[in-house]
Amino acid sequence: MTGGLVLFALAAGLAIAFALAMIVETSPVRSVLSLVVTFFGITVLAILLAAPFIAAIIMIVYAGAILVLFLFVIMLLNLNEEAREKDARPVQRVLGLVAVLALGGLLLGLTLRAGAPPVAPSAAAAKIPSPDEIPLIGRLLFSDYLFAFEAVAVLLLAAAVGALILSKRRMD
Amino acid sequence: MTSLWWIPALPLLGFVLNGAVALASSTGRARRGEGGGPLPYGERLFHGVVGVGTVGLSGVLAFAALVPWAQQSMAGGALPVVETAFRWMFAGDFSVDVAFRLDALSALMLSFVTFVGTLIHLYSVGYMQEEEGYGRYFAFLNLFMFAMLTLVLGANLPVLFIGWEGVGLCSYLLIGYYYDKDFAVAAGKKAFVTNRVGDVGFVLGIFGVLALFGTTDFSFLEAAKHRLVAEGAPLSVYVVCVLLFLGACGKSAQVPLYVWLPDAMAGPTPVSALIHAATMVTAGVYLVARTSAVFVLAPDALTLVAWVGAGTAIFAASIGLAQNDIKKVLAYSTVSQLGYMFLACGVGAFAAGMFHVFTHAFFKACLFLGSGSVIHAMHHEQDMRKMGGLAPHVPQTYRTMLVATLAIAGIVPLSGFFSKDQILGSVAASGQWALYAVGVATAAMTAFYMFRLVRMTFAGEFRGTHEQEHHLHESPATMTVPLWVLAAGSVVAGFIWVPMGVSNLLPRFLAPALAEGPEHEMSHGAELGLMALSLGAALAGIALAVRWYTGRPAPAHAAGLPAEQIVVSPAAAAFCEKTGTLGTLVKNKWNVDEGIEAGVLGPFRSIGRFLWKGFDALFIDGIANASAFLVELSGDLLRFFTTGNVRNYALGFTLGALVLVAYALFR
Amino acid sequence: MGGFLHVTAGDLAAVAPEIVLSAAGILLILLDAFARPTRASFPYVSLAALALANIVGAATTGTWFAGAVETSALTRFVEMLALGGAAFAILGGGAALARDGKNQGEFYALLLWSAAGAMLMTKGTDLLVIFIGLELMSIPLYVLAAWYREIPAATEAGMKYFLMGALSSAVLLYGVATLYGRTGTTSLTRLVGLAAGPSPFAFDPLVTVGTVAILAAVAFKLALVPFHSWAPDVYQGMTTPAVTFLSTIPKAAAAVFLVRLLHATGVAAAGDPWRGLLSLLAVASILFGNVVALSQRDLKRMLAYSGIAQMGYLAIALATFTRDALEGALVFLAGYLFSNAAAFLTVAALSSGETEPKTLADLAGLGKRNGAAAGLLTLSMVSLTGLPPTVGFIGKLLVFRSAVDAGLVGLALVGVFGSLVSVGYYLRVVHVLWMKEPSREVPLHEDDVMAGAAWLLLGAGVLIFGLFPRGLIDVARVAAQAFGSR
Amino acid sequence: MPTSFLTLDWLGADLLTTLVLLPTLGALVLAFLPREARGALLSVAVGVAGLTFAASVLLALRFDPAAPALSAFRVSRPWIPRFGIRYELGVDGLAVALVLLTTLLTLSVLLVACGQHLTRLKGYLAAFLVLETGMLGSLVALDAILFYVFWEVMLVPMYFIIGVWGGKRRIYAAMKFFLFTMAGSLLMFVAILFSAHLHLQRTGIQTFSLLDWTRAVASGTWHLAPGTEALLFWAFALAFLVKVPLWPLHTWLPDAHVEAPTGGSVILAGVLLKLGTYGLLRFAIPLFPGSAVRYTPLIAGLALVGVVYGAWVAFAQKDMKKLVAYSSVSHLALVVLGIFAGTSMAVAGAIVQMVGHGLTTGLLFLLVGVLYDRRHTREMADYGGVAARVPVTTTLFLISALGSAGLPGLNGFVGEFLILGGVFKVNVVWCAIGATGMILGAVYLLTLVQKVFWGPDLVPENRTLTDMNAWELAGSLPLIALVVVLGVYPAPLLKLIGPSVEVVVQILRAGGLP
Amino acid sequence: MSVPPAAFLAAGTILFAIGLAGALLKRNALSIFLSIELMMNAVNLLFLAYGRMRGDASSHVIVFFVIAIAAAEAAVGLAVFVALFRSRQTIEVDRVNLLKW
Repeated sequence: MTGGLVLFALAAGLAIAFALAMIVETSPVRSVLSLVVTFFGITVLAILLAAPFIAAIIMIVYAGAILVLFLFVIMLLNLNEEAREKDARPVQRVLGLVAVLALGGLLLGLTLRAGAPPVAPSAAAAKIPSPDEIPLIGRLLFSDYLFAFEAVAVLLLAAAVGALILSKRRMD
Repeated sequence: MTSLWWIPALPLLGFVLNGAVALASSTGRARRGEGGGPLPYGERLFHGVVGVGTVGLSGVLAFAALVPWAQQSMAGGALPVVETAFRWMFAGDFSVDVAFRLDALSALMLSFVTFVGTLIHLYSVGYMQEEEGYGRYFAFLNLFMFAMLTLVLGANLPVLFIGWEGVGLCSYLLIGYYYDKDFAVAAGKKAFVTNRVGDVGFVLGIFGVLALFGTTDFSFLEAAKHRLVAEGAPLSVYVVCVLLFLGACGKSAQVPLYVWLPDAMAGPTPVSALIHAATMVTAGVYLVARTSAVFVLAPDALTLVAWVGAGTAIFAASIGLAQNDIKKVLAYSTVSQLGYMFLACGVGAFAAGMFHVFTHAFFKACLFLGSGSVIHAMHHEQDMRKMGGLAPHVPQTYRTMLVATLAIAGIVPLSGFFSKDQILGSVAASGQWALYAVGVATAAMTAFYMFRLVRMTFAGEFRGTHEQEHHLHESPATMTVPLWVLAAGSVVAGFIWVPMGVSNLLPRFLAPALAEGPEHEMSHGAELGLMALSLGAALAGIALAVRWYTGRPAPAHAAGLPAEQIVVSPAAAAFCEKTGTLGTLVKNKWNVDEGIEAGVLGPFRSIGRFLWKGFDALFIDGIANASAFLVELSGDLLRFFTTGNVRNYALGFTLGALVLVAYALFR
Repeated sequence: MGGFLHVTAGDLAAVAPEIVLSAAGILLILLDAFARPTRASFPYVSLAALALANIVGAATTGTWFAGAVETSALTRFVEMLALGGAAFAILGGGAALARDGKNQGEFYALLLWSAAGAMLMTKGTDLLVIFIGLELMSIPLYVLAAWYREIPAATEAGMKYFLMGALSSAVLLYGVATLYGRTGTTSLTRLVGLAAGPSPFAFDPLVTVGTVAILAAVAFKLALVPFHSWAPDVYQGMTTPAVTFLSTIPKAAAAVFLVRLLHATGVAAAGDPWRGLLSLLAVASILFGNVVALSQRDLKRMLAYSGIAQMGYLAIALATFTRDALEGALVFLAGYLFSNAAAFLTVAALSSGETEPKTLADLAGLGKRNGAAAGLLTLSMVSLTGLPPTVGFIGKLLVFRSAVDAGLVGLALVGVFGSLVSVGYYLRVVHVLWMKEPSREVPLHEDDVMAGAAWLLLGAGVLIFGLFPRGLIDVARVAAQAFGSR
Repeated sequence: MPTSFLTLDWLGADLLTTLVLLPTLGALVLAFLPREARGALLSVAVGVAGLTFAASVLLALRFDPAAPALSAFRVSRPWIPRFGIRYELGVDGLAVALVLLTTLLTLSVLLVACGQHLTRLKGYLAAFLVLETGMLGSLVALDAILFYVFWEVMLVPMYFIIGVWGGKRRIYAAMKFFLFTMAGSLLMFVAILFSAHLHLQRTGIQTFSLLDWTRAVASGTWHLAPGTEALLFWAFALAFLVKVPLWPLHTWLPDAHVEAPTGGSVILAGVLLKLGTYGLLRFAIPLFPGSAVRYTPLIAGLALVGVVYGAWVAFAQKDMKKLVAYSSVSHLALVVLGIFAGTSMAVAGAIVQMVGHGLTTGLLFLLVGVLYDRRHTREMADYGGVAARVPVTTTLFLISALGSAGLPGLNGFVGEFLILGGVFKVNVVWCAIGATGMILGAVYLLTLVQKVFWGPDLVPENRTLTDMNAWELAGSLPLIALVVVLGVYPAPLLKLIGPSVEVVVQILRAGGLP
Repeated sequence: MSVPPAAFLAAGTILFAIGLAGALLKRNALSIFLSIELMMNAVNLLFLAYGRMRGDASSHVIVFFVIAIAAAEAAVGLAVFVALFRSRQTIEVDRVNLLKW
């Protein structure tokens, strides 16, 4: 058993455990915090997958920015607890669990039992793992994905404008 | 010789003119909000002139056409004259022309139809003059003449059928002439519908003829005479004959379709005389005689005709025995006499049947017009129980009616005697003695009820109100002249065929147009014996009537008594008591109308209602509405799947994805 | 790998409409921020931008941006639909928004961006670009759904649409990831080659799962049962001019994307189980949508359910996998745009404002009071029912024809049954408009010129394309042919 | 040149397009007139209907019955060439006869409208004009899709006519009418598509042209499996049989008739029902003769039930319009019987009866409308003995009723006689049962006349009853005249339809009719 | 490294399922969205794992984009929640059902 495997087990276990905790947790704040841990686990997994840069981004953007934004909103809206009373929707609960278990099990089974991909890996233009992941990504971003990159800019602008107009105090 | 089509066309013109003026006039009155009352003199004059004029002219034309033809025919034979006006209906290899045909049979019919028709138009001028619907009346009467003449002259069955239904329509309109009286309207409808039942048979019969002979033109008669019947036709000759006879039954009021004729008396009396006695009702006999060539191909059909005729004759006579309405008696008498005519046809003596048609037209028209004159005098009182002793007040009416009564009773040497004797003689000759017995019995009954009528009406003391008595008067000349003419006709009409070879005018004339029935020879002696027998029966009937109906009722009689309480003849009443149920049944006309109401019309109505309310509204619409309801209901239920809770939506999404994945993988 | 920062004029020309729209959006926001008095001109600015975008979008074909973007007659078709849809929303909604003081530049900007997203979604050949396009289309719509943010129904609609949208995005991404994992590419063009090449992958279970995941997400956009639940709530809560756009354009883009995807992954060629799958969606949508629409009394909600059913008809065409069907689908979508926009715009005009529920009962007797709007709404209902001589009939004709031609008579029969049920609720609108006396006074707004123009255009479109569909069909055919071999 | 001007040759071959589009153009003109200008609205509408009628008369005059089937006035232009859908028009004698009926009845209805006090007049007139386009288009269209288009175009104006200007339960009736008809026609729609598909498969030619299809049927290239043919036949036949309406699909009719305004009832009974039988003759039978023959016993059975049932239920009615409506069920069932009997006589009779029924029943509805307009009730019990107050109405009503009851000398008889005669050759029992309709027809029609016009004049409200006004007369007199003329001299009509009849008969023979 | 790539896929799939479960079971709009964020991230993990299996760097770029888009979504989403809260004083989805049926 190599260190990698241990690390994987730890990280994956952590991520899954805290993901579960996030669900079970009734307090939004604690949910968010649980998710931070999960994201941390994912970050570790990403590093194990030889994507340190992406790992960093996940940590920074997700855990650092998005989840903090969540926290802000929670504070802003003063959301302390989910309603204490028992979930009055057993059907939703049972059916939901069944559906998720079935679907998850199905996907998991398929994923694990899947053989070699029908389209074998070919010599990709940008191979990984590569020691200089960041230049690689950079090059890809500004060549193959140049257009996507530009488009995302508009998307982000739209999101920003939309978020602004919705949460502005006064509209005039 | 003028064109035949002018003969029906003139009355049609009269109808159009009279109808237009009458409609315009009544529209004007309706707009001004005026009520009833006689028409102004000018309008009356117009309707009278147009009405009588067109029919009279048509009669002149008719005679102008038929007399030369008849002379030629008697001289050495003339072929039927057929005139085609235009093609009427055609499709595929079928076609019918509007065509008219003059042959012996139509000539005979034409002669008395136009003659009697003109007289009755003339009579109506006086009889109807108080009426608000004077113009309408003449329009309809003219239309009737048009239809009747078309019927008589039609050169093929469909054209004949135009007239056939046309006279039915006029009958309907004229029976319902008093359209504000429920019973008159109902009677008109009854007549039309009952006729329609027969007409359906007729129409099917036409199709049968078409299938048998390939044409509906009367040229098929020649084919029938030569027994040229198509192979493999869908119906046998027998069935076709029965169908045609069904039509005849409807029009000529034979059992079981006779029920409309007594009710038809709701119309004005001249109408009864013309349509329901002299002309229209004999159309059935005319039809059977016309298609005699076909009938003789199916002896069984002839037997049926004979029995239906005989049965009707005695059945109707039995009802006539106990009627108190003067016109009802005459109506049942007509039914009974028509039965005679069919009896004649049924034993193959078509000429004898037509002979009776001819003579019957005169004396029955005379009787009806006479009764009209009586009713006129009595101010629309028709119940004989309220009459009595009218002879001095209406002497001319009395005399003419007496002549006609003697004729119908079959007293020698009046016309009825000869024609009835020809019939009974033929029946006897055919050896069907049961039929003969029925015929003789009917003759006796006829004599009885006719003299009962005369006695109740004219003999003894007046039983009506004083007011009525005060107003008793003889009718004007426009009415009495036709009476006299017809009475004269009743006397002489019989001489065209006097037995034992004295005069064979009619049979010789008709021979080419009729089929040969089975020939039966009879000795003069036997003939004379039978003649005496029937005459004796008639005299017996008369004697009984004269004895019972003295016209002097029970002393308790008081003026203005309701008709139901007047006992005209205690002897007859006592006899009726004795016969018990039978008597009651006869009095109630054998309860036929009630039976039809309960057995046919009632169920018909309730089933109709059931089909509508039960089947249509509940079942069919039920299915339609239920499916609509189910769809709407499922919508009302399914909408709750959209709960408004976004978690449920997400669940739906997930389940949907699950189903899709499962389907894609494991299908 | 394409050239580094290498952009040709052709590349730019290919996405020129999107550039124009994005720039116009930015311009509008700047104007709103710094020149507020110009607000009244925003509709005109937007319309000018749309017109410009339409002009610059004309007829380039080919693959651009290193294979990330493709232009063809097909993309052009959707482009025109998207521009038209946005134009109708602006024409019909401008006055209402101004009345409510909700005519900020952001509204127009978001609408333009959303249209750009829809166009991008069809132009993209890379699943990533398509995803970006999808998000660019959706995110502004989330905001527009909650545009009347003080109205509870609007924010609720926004929340629901957003949550479901985010969920579907996640599922879509899962599909993309799986596809990517099994085939090594996210490019549709490359997928086409692979699927047709020596290593077909259509029957790989994970590819199937991935495709199903994407299908589910697209079905969500199309509001096909069982991914439809958001639609009624969102339609009802969202501001009506925006619904005009929402109910048509994203669906067109999604449908075209779905056709391309199914073609690319080779499942279209494989036929089963995909035909069955789509048929399932079609049947469920037609039956559910029509039946539930029958029980609706809120107009917009009813139109939402009707939209579900309409997309069911569209799914029939999608299940057919023939080029004729694609052509039919395109015509159907164009027809649906006209009919549906007409419906929503007149609903906006006939009801008393955003704060009021748009109940059917409020339309009572409007035939007499506002004949033009009522007439257009009637025409639109007739068209949605699929009765001639409207474009709705032509759409259904083509769709059902292609289905019958492909042997899917059963689907056509279901569609026909659905149409029959739909008569029930479409005619109810007509009935209320013309044959009922008003139950209460509903204030009527002054007609404005722009809305009038929109009505005229829509009415003319519905009728003219219904009577002379040749041009529309020809354009659609060229578009369908551009798509590929089958 | 002047003569060609006078004979309107300059209209060119496209007389049919003119005919079809003229009413809609009129409706468009109406749309631009102010709604208060009643006079102008009425004159435009009547003028346009009159022009259309004139055009149809011109059509009839210039129509040569001897020309090959459906080649007359043929217009054929591509409409949706992509799918071989054409704007293809053409007529045969059958179509010409029904076109004349349609234009005449529409003109009548609009003339009568001049004398009525209608609300929302503009819409009313426009609806009728658009409806006329739909009816005429259905009659002259030779392309299945084009036919379907016109067929459906009729629905909406009729829905409006019933729904806006109808009686108390008008909404239910309008919806029922719409749904019943649409249910049938949607099935037909799929069948049309499927037929074109099969044609494409068999011949490689994409076409919806009826002529191409029938040619394929005749040449045997379009050979269908019996099951397929049966399904297609029924899909077509159901659409038409609902419209006819054949028992037991008839229940929409009484409701629609009762609730529709006078004009609506007239057109509904006079023309729309005929389009059902027309469709049978034009589409269902020529395209699927084998099935038509195979299912003749079934359809004939239903028709016979319909004849008796319709009459029977008519008799039980208390509402005048409902009575007439059920009488239509009975009469049209007889027409269906005639069509499927397949002999020259029966088919000719069926067509004559279609025209005849259009006239008489149209008239009956029109005249009931005259009374309804004044008294606002259709219950027979509310009338009785009004003959003296409305002599003209009474006269016309009586003539129409008798025509409807098949009195010889009026037009109803010619049709009934020919049908029954033709059916007789095929099956005597059918003929006998069908003939009972003659009795029952007399029963309910005379009952109607009796209850409304005859009897004692007791109802006080009837005192103010006025007779027909000039407009109503103008609308009904031409129809009455035709009722009489076609009864006495139906030759022109029979000549006109003769070739069409033979075509149908030939087709049915080819389909295996003995 | 000896960790089989499939293990990463499994982890990603499990996380995706857990996220889905959260989306179905949480009652707070914000928490639901949080769960969806988890799903997105699970997908990121899948991308990375698949990319690693294929040795293809585009997966990294894709993840990069996904994160950006997720951020954009988060911004809008949270703004929507804020607006919702302002008008309804709650973001409990069980209580936000004015629009239904």
